[in-house]
Amino acid sequence: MRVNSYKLQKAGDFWAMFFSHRMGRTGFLIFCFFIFLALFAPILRTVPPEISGSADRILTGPDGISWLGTDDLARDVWSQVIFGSRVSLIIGFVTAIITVFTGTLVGLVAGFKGGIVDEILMRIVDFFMMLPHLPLMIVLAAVMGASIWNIVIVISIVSWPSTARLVRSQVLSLKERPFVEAIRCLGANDITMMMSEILPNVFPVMFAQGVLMVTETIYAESVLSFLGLGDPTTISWGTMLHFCFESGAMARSPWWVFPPIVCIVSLIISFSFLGTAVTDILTPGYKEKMGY
Amino acid sequence: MSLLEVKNLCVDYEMRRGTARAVNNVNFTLEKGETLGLIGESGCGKTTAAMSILGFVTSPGRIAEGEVIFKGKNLRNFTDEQMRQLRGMSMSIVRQEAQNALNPVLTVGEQIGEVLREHGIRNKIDVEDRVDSLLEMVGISPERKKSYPFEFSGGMRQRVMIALAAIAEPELMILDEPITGLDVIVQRQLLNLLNDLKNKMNLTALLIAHDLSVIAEMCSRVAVMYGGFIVEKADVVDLYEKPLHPYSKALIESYPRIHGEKKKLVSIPGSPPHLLSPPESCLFAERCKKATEKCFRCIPEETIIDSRMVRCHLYSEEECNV
Amino acid sequence: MNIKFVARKILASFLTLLAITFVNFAIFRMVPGDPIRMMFKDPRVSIEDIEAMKVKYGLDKPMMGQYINYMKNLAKGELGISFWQKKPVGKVIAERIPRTLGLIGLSLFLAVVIGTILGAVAGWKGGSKTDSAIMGISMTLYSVPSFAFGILLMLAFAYHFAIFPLGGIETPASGFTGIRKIFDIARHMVLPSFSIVLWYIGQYILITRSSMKDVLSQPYIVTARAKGVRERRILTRHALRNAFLPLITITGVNIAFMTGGIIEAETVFSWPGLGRLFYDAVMKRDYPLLQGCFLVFAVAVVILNFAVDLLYTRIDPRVRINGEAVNEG
Amino acid sequence: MKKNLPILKFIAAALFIITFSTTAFAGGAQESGAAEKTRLNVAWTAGQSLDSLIIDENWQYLEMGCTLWQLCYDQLWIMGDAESGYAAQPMLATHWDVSEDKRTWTFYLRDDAVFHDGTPVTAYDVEFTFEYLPASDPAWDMVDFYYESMTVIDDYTIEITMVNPFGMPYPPMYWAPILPKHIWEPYKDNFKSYENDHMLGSGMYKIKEFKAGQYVWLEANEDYWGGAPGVDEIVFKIYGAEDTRNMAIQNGEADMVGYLGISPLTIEDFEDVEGIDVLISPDINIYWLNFNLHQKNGIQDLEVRKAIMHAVDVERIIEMALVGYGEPADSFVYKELEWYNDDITRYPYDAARAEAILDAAGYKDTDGDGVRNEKDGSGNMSYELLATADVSEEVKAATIIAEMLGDVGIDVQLKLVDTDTYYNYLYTPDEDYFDFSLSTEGPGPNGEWFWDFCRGWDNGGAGWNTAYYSSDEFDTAMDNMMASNTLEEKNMYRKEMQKIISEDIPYGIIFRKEIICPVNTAEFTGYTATMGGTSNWINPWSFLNIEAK
Amino acid sequence: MSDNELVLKVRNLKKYFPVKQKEGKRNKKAMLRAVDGLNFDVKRGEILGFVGESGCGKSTMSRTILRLISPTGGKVYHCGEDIAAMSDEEMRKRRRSMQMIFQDPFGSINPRRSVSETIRMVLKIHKICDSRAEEDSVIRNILEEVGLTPVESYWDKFPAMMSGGQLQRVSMARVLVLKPEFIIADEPVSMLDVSVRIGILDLLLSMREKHNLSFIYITHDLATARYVCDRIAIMYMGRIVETGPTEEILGNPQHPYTKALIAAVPEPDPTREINELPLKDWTAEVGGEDSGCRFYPRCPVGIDSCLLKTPILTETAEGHKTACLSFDKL
Repeated sequence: MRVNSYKLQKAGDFWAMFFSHRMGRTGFLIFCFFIFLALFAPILRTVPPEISGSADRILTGPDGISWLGTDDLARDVWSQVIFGSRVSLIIGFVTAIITVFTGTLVGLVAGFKGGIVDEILMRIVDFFMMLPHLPLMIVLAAVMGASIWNIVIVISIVSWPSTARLVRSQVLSLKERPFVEAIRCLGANDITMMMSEILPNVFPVMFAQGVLMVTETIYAESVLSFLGLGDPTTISWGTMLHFCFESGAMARSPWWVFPPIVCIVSLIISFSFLGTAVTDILTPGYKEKMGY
Repeated sequence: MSLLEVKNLCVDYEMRRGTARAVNNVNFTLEKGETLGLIGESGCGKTTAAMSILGFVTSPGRIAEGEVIFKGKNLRNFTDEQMRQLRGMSMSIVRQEAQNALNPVLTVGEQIGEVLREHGIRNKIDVEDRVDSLLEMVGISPERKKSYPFEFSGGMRQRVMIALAAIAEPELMILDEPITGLDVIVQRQLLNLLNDLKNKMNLTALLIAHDLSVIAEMCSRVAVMYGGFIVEKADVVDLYEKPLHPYSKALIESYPRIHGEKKKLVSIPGSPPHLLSPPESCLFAERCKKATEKCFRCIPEETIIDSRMVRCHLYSEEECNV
Repeated sequence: MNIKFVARKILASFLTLLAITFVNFAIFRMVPGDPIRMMFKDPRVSIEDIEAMKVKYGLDKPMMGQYINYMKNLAKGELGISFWQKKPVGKVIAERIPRTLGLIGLSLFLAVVIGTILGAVAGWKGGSKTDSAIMGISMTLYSVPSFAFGILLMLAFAYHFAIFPLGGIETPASGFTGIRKIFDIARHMVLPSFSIVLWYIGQYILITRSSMKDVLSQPYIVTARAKGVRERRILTRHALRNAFLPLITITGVNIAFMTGGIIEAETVFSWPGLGRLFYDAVMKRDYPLLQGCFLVFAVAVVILNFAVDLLYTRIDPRVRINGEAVNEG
Repeated sequence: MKKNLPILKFIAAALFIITFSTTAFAGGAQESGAAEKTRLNVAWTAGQSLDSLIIDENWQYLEMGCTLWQLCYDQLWIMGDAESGYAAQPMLATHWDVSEDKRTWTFYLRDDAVFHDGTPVTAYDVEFTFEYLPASDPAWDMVDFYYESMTVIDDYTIEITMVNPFGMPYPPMYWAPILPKHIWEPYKDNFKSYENDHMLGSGMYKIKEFKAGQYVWLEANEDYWGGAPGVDEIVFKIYGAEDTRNMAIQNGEADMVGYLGISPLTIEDFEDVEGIDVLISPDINIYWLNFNLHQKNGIQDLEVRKAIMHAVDVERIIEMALVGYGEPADSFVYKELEWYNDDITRYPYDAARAEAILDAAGYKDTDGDGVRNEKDGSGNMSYELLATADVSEEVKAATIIAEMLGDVGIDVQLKLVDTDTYYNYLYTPDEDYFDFSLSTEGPGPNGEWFWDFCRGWDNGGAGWNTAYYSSDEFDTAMDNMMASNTLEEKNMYRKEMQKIISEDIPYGIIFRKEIICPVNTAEFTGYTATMGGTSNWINPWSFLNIEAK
Repeated sequence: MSDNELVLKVRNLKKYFPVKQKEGKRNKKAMLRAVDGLNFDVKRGEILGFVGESGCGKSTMSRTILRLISPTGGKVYHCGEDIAAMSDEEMRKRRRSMQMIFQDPFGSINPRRSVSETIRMVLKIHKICDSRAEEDSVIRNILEEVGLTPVESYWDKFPAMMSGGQLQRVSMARVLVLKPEFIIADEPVSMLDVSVRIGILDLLLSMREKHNLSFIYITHDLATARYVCDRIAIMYMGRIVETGPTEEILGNPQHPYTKALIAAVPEPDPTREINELPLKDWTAEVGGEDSGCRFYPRCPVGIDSCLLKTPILTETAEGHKTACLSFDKL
């Protein structure tokens, strides 16, 4: 297999641009930090996060034993935070994959097929976009019961349409691009055209949308948990907050309330930064402007 | 005194992999009432050169060297506000018809009149009168000034652009490929319109084109650009009859015509140079049939032959000292 | 205004509303367990009582019959009786709407004004330090959940400094009237509206900035500069107006999303509006009320979207004249 | 850059003005507007607040509901405070007689009581109330009101004959608002159709203003037969969450908490606050493990239940979940009551013994995954523990219980749901939504109704019997208890019933909380703490006794 | 002439699009007759030029011929076979011999594929080669043939790194690798720099020589049409107004529109006089009237009957046909 030097250069350019993009760099570093936390949580933790401690360590501030203090069952906040990052990242990614996959499929088919298929699919999409998101999530979460996977489903239900709409508009404009017509003219069938010509060109949008979905999911999980509709049996940042609010001791235990908030905010920021950086880089003209 | 004098203009684009010199040591003057054509292929730096006259060089580009002297004053020393005063009033530009050169949400009349209003002519009636007469001049019924750009066809929009550029009767008008991308008959009409205006207003114009024919019909003098350099500068007729630079010659020979005898045309092999880290040699050398060993060694200097300027080793005596 | 365009929009909105009523109806029939059972706190309630209740709430009929019934009642403006409050849902909601409108109106107004101005400045000064600063702030604001803002604001300004009240819409049992009452309400509005505003500002800055940057790269901006138009005028007349167009569209799309902020803020600050009502209804599993609130939210979104479309036609001549939105990418 | 500065300045200025003006004007207004009237501010959390004044089950089950009606209406008699030993205290009825068979009760009403509109309270109002109130709402349909006939003897005398013998230590007809007949007459078939905006009764307070979800403003009934109350106004303020409510007390917005008290975690926050005292009293509620005997698994096995009881370290639960503010409990009957049976079977914490019991009963970890298997080897001993997710202490207690049972090899899955779903599941044990649950109720000093928890479903039980427990022995004892006429006899059966439950463990009673109530003692005095705190459904005394200093 | 000699036979080809037309304040539904009754043949080895301005229907025509869009009416025969009658799969296979080169070299090649992959894709679609090695050699040969040498330096290049001329060669290679009989070249050089245009046109001509290919060369530029075409058809609003051998048309135009077109072409000759266009009113609004001559509103020699009678192509000289009533009259 020969090494394609142009491809390498292209990839190299991307990463160079990415790392010279201040937001991209910052976002990536924060993101890596959380990935690190999540991957090595069992090593990094001090005690298992779900095990309650002794009564004299209830709500103790940060000290040598518990780096970030303890909660109202004397559980270690630091361990909860790092294990919580697993949950947040997993539901973020799973939701992103589900929504982006569904949205892309719908958008691709609608945009490519056009006509009545497009019309029907887009009416459905419009309808879903019109539904008030958080109320719908709340209602569904209330109806379906509290569990992490229900949250994933709930967020997916309300989030896929925006991806579908975006992908569709991309597909519509791609469909008009001469190279699609050219490949059709060269004898390609619909599947080939969709999969090998249009889909790869939709990747940037899918990526940006996926990143957005991760942030929305993390956000939504925290809001639902805050409202008491999260899954109280799984340790996530949202449920940490939930228990903190519920305990009534929020005002006097900042070490308990701030870590999950800081984590939520910084993970969302990191994804927003990543998204912005990638969108910037993929914007036509950016490459030239930055001199690549 | 010339109306415009461009001296040693160099425009650099700072790229990650080096600096690209889009405009390289460009010199030309523009006398009052004269039309100078600037011809070259895409990416040869002609638009950059024109835009730097107006002070529009945006990052990552910058004017590295040189002077732009307009009516005896170096524009490079002007403040932003001074440049603004100049634009629209003393110098204006008609750009290649792009879909969005006119603001989609403002009426055509508003956009034309704005030139005057922004330069201190506040009397409403005066402005409206002037807009009406200009529209009429470019062949648009004044009633249509209440229309929005999207209600016009491409040719009509370009007429609006011309009206907009001409309304303040500027001393210098830069025409940046004003008819490219339009239909043949519309092109012809616009060409005729521009020629009319030129005569009526005694315009001084810098016409940028990639097309010999347009230059031939409008300009008295022409400068040929290649790879950021002006490679030849001459009267239009002289150039056509006896091009000195091999590039000019090839350009003329490769241009198909509909009148006269059908000739076998000669194409120029290869493709235009990449301006990022170009070789220290004549940039045309690789495509030049007459290139000698010297051409691959050093950059030719400007040479004056019969009051024509050419930048080619064929005509220079001096030795290459590299 | 293009009548056909408006008519088409009205039809589309109507169809959406119809679909929403169906979803609204269906979701609450998916509830596991027995909603009627939940109405009775007393375990000794007899089967007869439950059956009687089912008849009362029309839950004994088959699904289709229930839906028709529901639509009939809806047409009459009846949303059922709240399980919890025992009052007609319509009445309960009607009382709350003005409060929420007031809160969201003020917040949106502040967010849009401040957000667009800052966003425009950032977009205008693209790449500068001002831009980076505004951008950094807005992304941070955008990333902080509304409720977290609310809690922080409350801890700071209502607890530690005690400048503002801890919650509610007015001082309880104050007996204030006239101007004092207005000031009292305004004072209660500050913290909740800021918790919403801060989040929206972030969003609006981001949207305006990118829209602005997009517009500024358009050839007509170069045209305007070449005409010698003053920079400030380019900003206000040429750039902002065009930048508003996608902003309006996105606002339309985002309205559905915005109902979230109001729920969070009203919950944190116990602002007795629709959001709080919705939250209470969820917590108490008061299904008729929940259904009613959800319907109101959905209808509000549809109406606001419709209003946004109309606004769009006012601002964009292309839509006004042709009746077709020009795709702004 | 420079040109845009004015915009930023403008924004900053606008924000400043908004903030400043609203603060200055309204803040100032509030202080100067304070009336010379004494006002007690009571802080409630939204979950306990009343959203309408319509008479419904919320008057019984919602703490704010029962507080409000107890203040606005009079009852025939009320339960005394802790000092009086929770003895019956006269209210509308100045005294009462009972026949030999303890079935016919005659109440003699005071003649000086008037409703807020000036109409006198007569025996006809009492008759009306008891005739139609229980019929109107299943929640009022209680043993206390199972009468055979009612006779109005004269305006101020009423004779009521009960279906069952009734008495010891309390008369019947407890805990119902005496409604004005002249107002409710038109709505007698459905009380819920009357909006009842003013709660017009004969109580010592009147509703001045009611704003759903915001506040209730009560003013003193100056014409109250017992004399005007000690404060002129009471305002029940509703706060969104416990934190906010606590802050309100700390910064002086409120003088006492309405009900349930504060979380023990936050008690330190109040200790240093000047003018605030913290009153601690035992809770009225008792916590137990509610075993679902309908489930076809190890839970049905008494040995398993015994092992579970041995495996649960109640002291640790109290330390962890309640920060020490609680005490172990082992019976439905409070320790301080006369008929508490000291001689019941107890299951002290002993994990080793628990394991031994399980081993002996054949629940062994046969597949080596760390979790014991069912006796017949049909899978793990993995049980769902149902608890409400809405109460922090209960979540914590359930978490710790799960941990402890995990230590003896029983895998416990927490099933934390909202309160309504919780009760929906709990009240239908036959649907097997749970294996066992952490439950709580408050029997009150008059705990007669509480035995319904154990009466078999086939024997007139159901309803409260959320353990799906059935024991002929118990049902017989209960019947005997109901039929007995003397306190001694009753107590004998009551003790027997406690014994039976402690042996069968359908309910594994574990602990009782303490209620912590911060109160403003700088301005007010007279707070009356009984079991359950300064204010709850058996205790309107604080509001009756409080006086401004 | 046998059908086999006629690579393409087009008979009464029509393509209408529904459009909204403004009539006063109201929108009226109407048909845009983009292609309205075309008849022509293309012989083997012939280059037929279609010249017209934007909107004259020439692109619609080419897409209709290749069945990228279905015609409203009329027939297209490829080597005597009606392509409308073919199934989709047959048509897909038939595309091997009917190909198209697009105007925009930057847009018509997927930016995510390198040069070799672009061509390999085509080979894969038609399963032309059995092995990757065979593919490689085919690609190498075709790249050499279109003048992209040395092949190695182009092999892995992406479109973004190439000039328009090079890309247009790639798209020609992509088409030629299928060994088609007939190619529609839709303004193949209009987006290229002047200096490389002739190179592409020469390549086109040499391919014709080498493989006896037939071309339809679509352009708005009479000068390049003259350079490559054997015959020319002038199109105006969906109809052919004049057709004939290239030199005949340019030297002896009959139709007023053709005359105007020729007059409008700017010449690179500074000595030439600039003359006014022989047109009545170019800015006049023109609709697609069903009957009558569509050029009438702009025609300097139009008469009243032009409004009523649709002119048909009439032979005026050997192979030279014109559709004009005023010409009839003459």
